[in-house]
Amino acid sequence: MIRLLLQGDCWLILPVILPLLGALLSFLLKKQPRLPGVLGALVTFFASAALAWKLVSHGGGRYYLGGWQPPLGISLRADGPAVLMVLMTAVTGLAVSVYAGGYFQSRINKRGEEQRHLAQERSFWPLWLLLWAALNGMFLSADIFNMYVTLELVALSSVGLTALSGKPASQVAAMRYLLVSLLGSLSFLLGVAFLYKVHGSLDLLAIGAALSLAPAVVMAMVLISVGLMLKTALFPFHFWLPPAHANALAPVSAILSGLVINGAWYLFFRFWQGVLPLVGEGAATLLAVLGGVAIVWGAYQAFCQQRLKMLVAYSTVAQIGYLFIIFPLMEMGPEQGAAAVFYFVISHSCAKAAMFLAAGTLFLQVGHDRISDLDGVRQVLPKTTFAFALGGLSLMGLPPTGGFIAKYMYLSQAVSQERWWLVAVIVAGSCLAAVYICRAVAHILSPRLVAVAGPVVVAASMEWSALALALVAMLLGFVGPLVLHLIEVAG
Amino acid sequence: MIWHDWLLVMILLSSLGPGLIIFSLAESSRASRTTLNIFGAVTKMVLVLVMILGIYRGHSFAVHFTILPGLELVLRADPLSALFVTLSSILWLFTTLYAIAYLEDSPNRSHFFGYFSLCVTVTIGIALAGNLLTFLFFFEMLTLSTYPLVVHRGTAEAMAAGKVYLVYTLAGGILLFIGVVWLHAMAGPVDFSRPGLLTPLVAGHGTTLKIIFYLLLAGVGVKAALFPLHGWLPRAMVAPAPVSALLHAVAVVKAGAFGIIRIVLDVYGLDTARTLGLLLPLMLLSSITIMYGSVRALSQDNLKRRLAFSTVSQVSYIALGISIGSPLAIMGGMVHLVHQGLMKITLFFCAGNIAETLGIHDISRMNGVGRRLPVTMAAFTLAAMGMIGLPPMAGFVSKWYLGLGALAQGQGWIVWVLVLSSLLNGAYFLPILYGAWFKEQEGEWPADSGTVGSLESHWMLIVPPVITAVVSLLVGLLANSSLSPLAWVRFIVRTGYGL
Amino acid sequence: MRACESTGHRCGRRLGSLLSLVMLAMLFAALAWGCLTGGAPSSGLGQSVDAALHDSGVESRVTAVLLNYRAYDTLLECFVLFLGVVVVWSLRPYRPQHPDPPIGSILASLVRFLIPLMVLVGGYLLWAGSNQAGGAFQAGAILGGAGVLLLLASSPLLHVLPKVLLPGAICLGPLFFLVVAVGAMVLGGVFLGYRRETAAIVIVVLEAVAAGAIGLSLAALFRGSRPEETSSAQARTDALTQEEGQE
Amino acid sequence: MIFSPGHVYGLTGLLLFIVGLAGLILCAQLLRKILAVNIMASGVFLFLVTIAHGNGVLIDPVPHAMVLTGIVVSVSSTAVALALAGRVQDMAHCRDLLKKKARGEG
Repeated sequence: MIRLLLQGDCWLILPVILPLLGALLSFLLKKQPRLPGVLGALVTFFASAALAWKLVSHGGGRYYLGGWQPPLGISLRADGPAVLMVLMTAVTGLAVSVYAGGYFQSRINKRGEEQRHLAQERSFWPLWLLLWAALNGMFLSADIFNMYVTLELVALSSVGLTALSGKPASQVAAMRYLLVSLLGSLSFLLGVAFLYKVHGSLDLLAIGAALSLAPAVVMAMVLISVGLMLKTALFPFHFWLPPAHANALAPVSAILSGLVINGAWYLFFRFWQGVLPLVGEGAATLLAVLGGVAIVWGAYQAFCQQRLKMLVAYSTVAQIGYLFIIFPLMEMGPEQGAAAVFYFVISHSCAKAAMFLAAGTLFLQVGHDRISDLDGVRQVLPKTTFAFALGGLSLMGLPPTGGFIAKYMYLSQAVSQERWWLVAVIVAGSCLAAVYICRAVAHILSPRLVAVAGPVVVAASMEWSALALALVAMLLGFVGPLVLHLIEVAG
Repeated sequence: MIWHDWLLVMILLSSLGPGLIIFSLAESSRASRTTLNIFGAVTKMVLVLVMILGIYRGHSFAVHFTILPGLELVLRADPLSALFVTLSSILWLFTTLYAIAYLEDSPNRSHFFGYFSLCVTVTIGIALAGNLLTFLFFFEMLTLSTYPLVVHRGTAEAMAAGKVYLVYTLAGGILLFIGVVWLHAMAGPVDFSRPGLLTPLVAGHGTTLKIIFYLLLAGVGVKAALFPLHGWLPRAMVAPAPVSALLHAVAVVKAGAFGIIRIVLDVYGLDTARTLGLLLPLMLLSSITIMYGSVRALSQDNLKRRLAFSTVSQVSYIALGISIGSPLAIMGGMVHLVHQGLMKITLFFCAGNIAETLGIHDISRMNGVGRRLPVTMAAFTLAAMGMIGLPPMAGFVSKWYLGLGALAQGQGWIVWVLVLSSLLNGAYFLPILYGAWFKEQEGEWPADSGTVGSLESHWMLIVPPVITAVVSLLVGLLANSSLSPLAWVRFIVRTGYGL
Repeated sequence: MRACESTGHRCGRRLGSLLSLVMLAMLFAALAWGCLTGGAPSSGLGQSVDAALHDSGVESRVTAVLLNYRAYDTLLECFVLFLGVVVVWSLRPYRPQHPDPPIGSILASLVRFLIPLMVLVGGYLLWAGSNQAGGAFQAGAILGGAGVLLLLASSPLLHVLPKVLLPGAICLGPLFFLVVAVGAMVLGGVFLGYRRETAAIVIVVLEAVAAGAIGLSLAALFRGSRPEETSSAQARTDALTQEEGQE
Repeated sequence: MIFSPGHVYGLTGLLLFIVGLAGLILCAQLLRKILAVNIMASGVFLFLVTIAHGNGVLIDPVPHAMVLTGIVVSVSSTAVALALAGRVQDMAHCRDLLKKKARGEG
C-alpha cells in the first residue's frame, strides 16, 4: 500500500475518492456528521497538497482509469492549471469546513430550534463533500462526457446546499438555480454529442488536437459555451446568481461564490484554450465585451445593494467579468494570459470566500446584514471585520494582495498589447470595486460606537478561518513565482 | 544575504511588529501599549542611525524579493532615502510621544496606534523603495493605513472627510498604477539606481513618455497636494492633531513630494525630463500651488485649516526646487523636505495643544494665548518665523538655495514667486503671533483643562513641540556644519546625482 | 385605462413570445445545419470496443462500456443518485397539499401480484445484461418501479427494511462500488482496474449491488422526503412565520 | 447530400431539444418547466442514439452507455426539481394561509 502511494499515480485520484468517502461516512453517522466531515476535509486537503507537491517534483501526467487508454477509457489529466484549481479548492474548502463546524455549533447553541439546525448540519456535510469531490473530478477530468457527469454532480449538490437554509427566498432561488443549471448541462451535453459525432472520441486532448471549424464543431462550441456561461453566470445570464448566493447559509455562500463558479469557468477555459487560435478576434472580443459589461453592471448593482451579502454576491457578478476579458489578451500571449487569469481566479476565490464567511459571521452576531446599521461591529468582531476588509482589498486590486498581482498582470498584458479599451475596463472595474467595497468597509470598520451590544455568540473558529483565508489572499501577493511555476507545469 | 541587508527589513519590522501586537492588545492595557510604541520608535531610530553610518562609510544596503518573474520588490538605502527615513523615524518618535498624551482617555487607542505604526512602516517602505514597483506597492498601502486615522473620530464630518480622502488618493493610486504598468511595458522594471534607463526611448516614444510622466505626476501629486489635486488636505483636518502632524510632516504629503523627487531624478533623470520638456510645466504648477495655497490660507479662520493651506503651499517648494533643475535648487528643494517637516510638525503640535488645553480652534479666539501657554506659543513662533523664511531660520535656507538655483538656471521670475510667497506667509502667520502675544484675552477660554502642576499642560504635549522647534532653529543656524541636513543634501546631490 | 394597459401588457408578452419563438426557430436551423453538413460522421468507438471486448469480462458491449471501460462515469453516476437522495432529504419538511387518495383493494391485490413478477424480471434483466441488452440500470429501474408500487400501496412489505437501516442501504451501492474500485487499485495498482480473470465476477456482483441501490434510491426519490420526518401544517406555518420575521 | 432515416431521427432529437427549450422559456408553471427540461433531455438522448447508428455498419455502444448514464442523471435531477418545486408551492400556499389569517384577525 505504501509502496503504491509512493510510486503510483494514485495521487491523482485521491482528491476525488477521499471526499466521496467522507460524504458517505458523514451521511451514515447522522448523529455526529461533523466529525467525518471535518476529517474528510482535512484528508482531502492533504491529498490535494500532496498532488501539488507531486506535480511540482515529478511533472504532470495522465491517469488512465481502469487501465484503459483513451479513446476507449476515461483519463484524468494533471497539469499546472488543473492542480492549481484542486489546490485552490483544498485551501478554500478547508477553511470553509473549519468555519462550518463552528457555524453550525453556534447556531445550534444560539436559538431554540436545535432540531432544525441539526438537520441542516446533517445534510450539509455530505452535500459539501460530494460537491468537493465533483469539483476535483471536474478539474482533473480529460474526458468530455465525464465532465458532464461532474457538472451535474456539482449542480445538484450546489442546489441542495442553496436550499439548505430553508428560508423561502432560498427555496425560490434554488429552484431557479436548478433550472438554469439543468439547461446549462443539457446544452453542454448536446455539444458533447456534436463533438463525438465529428471526432468519435470523448478525450478532450484528442479532440483539441484535431479541431477544425466544421459546422458541427462550431455548433458544439456554441452549445458548450452557452451552457457553461449559464453556469458561470456571465453577464446576461447572471440573474440567478445574487439571490442564490446571498440567501444561502454563510459557508454555502462562500463555497458557491468562491469555488463553484470557478469550476464551470474552468471547463469553459479548457474548451476555449484549444479553439482560440481558430476562432479569431471576433468571438474572443464578444466574450470580453460581455465580461466588461458584467464588470460594470455587477459593480453598479453591488453599489446599490442595502444588504451586505447581496453586495458581496453582486461583486461576484462583477468579478466573473474579469474571467472573460482575458480571452482577447490570450491570442497574443497565451501563457501570460493563462497565468494572469488563473492568478485572478485563485486570489478571487480566497478573497471572496473570506468575505462571505465574514459577512456570515456578522449576520449571525448582529442578526441582520443591513450595511447602514453595521457601524461599530468592529468592536465586537475585530478579526472578522479585518478579514472582510482584507478580502475587499484583494478585490480592489490593491497591494499587498493576490488581487494586486493579478490586476498587474492583466494591465500589463492589456497595455503591452495596446488594447486600450480593456485597460479602461480594468481600471473602471477597480474604481467601481473600490467604491462599493469602501462603502461597506467604512461602515463595518467605522469607529463610531453605535455598538451592537450583546455577548459574542460566534465560535472562535469562525473568526479565525475567515481571517486565515483573507491572509492567504494577502499572501498570494508575495508568492507569485511559486504559483506561476505551478501553472506552467505541462500535462 | 549578509547581515546588513537584513537591516532594512529590520527597520520596517521595528514598527510593523509593535503595530500588529498593539492591534491585538486590549483597550485597557495602556502600559504595554505605550512601552511597545516607544520601544518601536527608539529601535527604529537606532537602526536608522546604524544604516546612516553604513551609508556614510560606503556600504550599500539592498534587499530583493521577487513577486513575479522579472518583477522584484527592492528595498535599497541610498542617501536620498536615508534623508527621508531619518526624518520620518525621528518625527515618528515625537509624534508617538505626543499622541500618547494627546489621546489619553479617548476610545479606540489600540486601533489608533496600530494603524499609526502601520502608517510609519509604509512610509519607511516608500523611503526605502528601490524601484518603481516597490514605491507603488507602499504608496498604495499608505492610503489604506492612513484612512482609519483620518476617520478616527467617527463623527459625520470625519467620515465625510475620509470619503473625500479615499476618493482622491485611490484615484491617484490608480493613475499611478497605470503609469507604472505602462512604463514597465515599455522599458521593463524601472530601478531607481539605474538612471538614464529611459533615455534611449526618448527618440521613438517621446509622447508616450510624456503621457506616462503626467500619469505618474498626477498619481503622486494627489498626495503631495499639488494645485488642482489638493482638495482632500484641508478637509482631512478633522483628524486628531497627531494625525494631522503625521499626514503633513511625516507621511502622506511628504511621500507625495518624495515621489516627485524620485520620478524626476531617478525614473526619468534630469536630462531626459528636460529634453522632453517636462520640467517647465512642473515648475509652473508648483509656483501656482505655492501662490494658491498662501492666498487661500489668508482667509482661513480655523487654525488647522490655515496650517493645511500653508502645507499645500510649502510642500510645493520641494517640487519647485526639483523642477528648476540646477544643483542648488535641487538642494533647496530636498532640504525643504526636512525643514518643512520639522516646522510644520511643530505648528501642528502647538495647534493641538491649544485646542486640547484651551479648546480653541479658531484664530480669532487666540488673542492672549501667549500668556496662558507661553512655551507652546514660543515654539509656535519659532516655527512660524521659519515658515516665513526669516534669516537665519530653516525656511530661509531653503528659500535662499531655491532662489540661487533659479538664478543660476536663468529663471529669475522664480525669485519673485519666492518673495511674494514669503510676504504672504508673513501675512497669514504674523497676525496670529501678534494676537497671541500682544492682544488682551477676550473672555473665558472655551474649555480650559487647567494646568498640570507648574506646567501649562501635560509634559508630553509640551516637550515634543519644543524639541522640534529648537531643532528647526538649529538646522537653520548650523546649516553649514557637517551634520546639518543641508550637508547631507549636498552629499546626496554630489554622490547620488553627480551634479 | 386599466384595460388598455393590460391589453398593452398582453400584446407585449405576445410579442415577446413571438420573438423567442423566432429565435428558437433560428437556433433549430443552426443546429440542423450543424447536424446535416460537415461530411461523414466518424465511425465512433465501435471497433475499439469490440477489439477490447475479450479483456473486459463481459460479452455485452454496452455493459462492457458501462462497467469496465467507462466505469468511472458509472461510479460517479451512482453518486449522482445518492446525491439526489441526500438533496431531497435535506429539503425542509413538507406534506403535499392534496393527500393521496385512499388505497383501493385493486391496488393492493395488484401489488401482491406484480411485486414478485417485477423482482423476477429485474433479476432476469440483470443476468441478461452480461451478453445482451439489459443490465444494472434496467434492472434497477424495474426494482425502483416495484418500490414505487409498494409506496403507493403503503404495503406492509415496506417494513422489511427498518427505517434506521435505510441510509445504510442507500449508501451501500456507491460505497460498494467505491470499495471495489479502491480495492482494484490496492491490489492491481490502477483505480477500477479489475484483473482480466476476475473481471467477469466483479462486474456481475457490482451490477447486482448497483441494481439494488438504484432501485432503492429511485423509490426513495419518489417518496420525496426523509421517512422519519413528518410535520404538521401548523409547525410548517410557524417555522415560516419565524423566518419571515428574521428576513 | 443523401437524406437518410438517421437524419430524421437526429433532427427530431434536435427539434425536441428546441421544443423543450421553448417550454422552459415560455411556460410559467414550475411543473411545466420541469417537464420541458425532461423533453430537452429526451431530445439529446435521441440525438445521441442516432449518433450510435451513425454510419449504419457497426453500432457504437458508447453513446448508448452515455444515454443510460444521462437518463439516471436526469431522473435524479428531475426528482430534486420536483421535490423543490413542491416546497416552493407549499411555501406560497403557507404564505397565503398566513395572509388570510392575518387579515381575519385584523
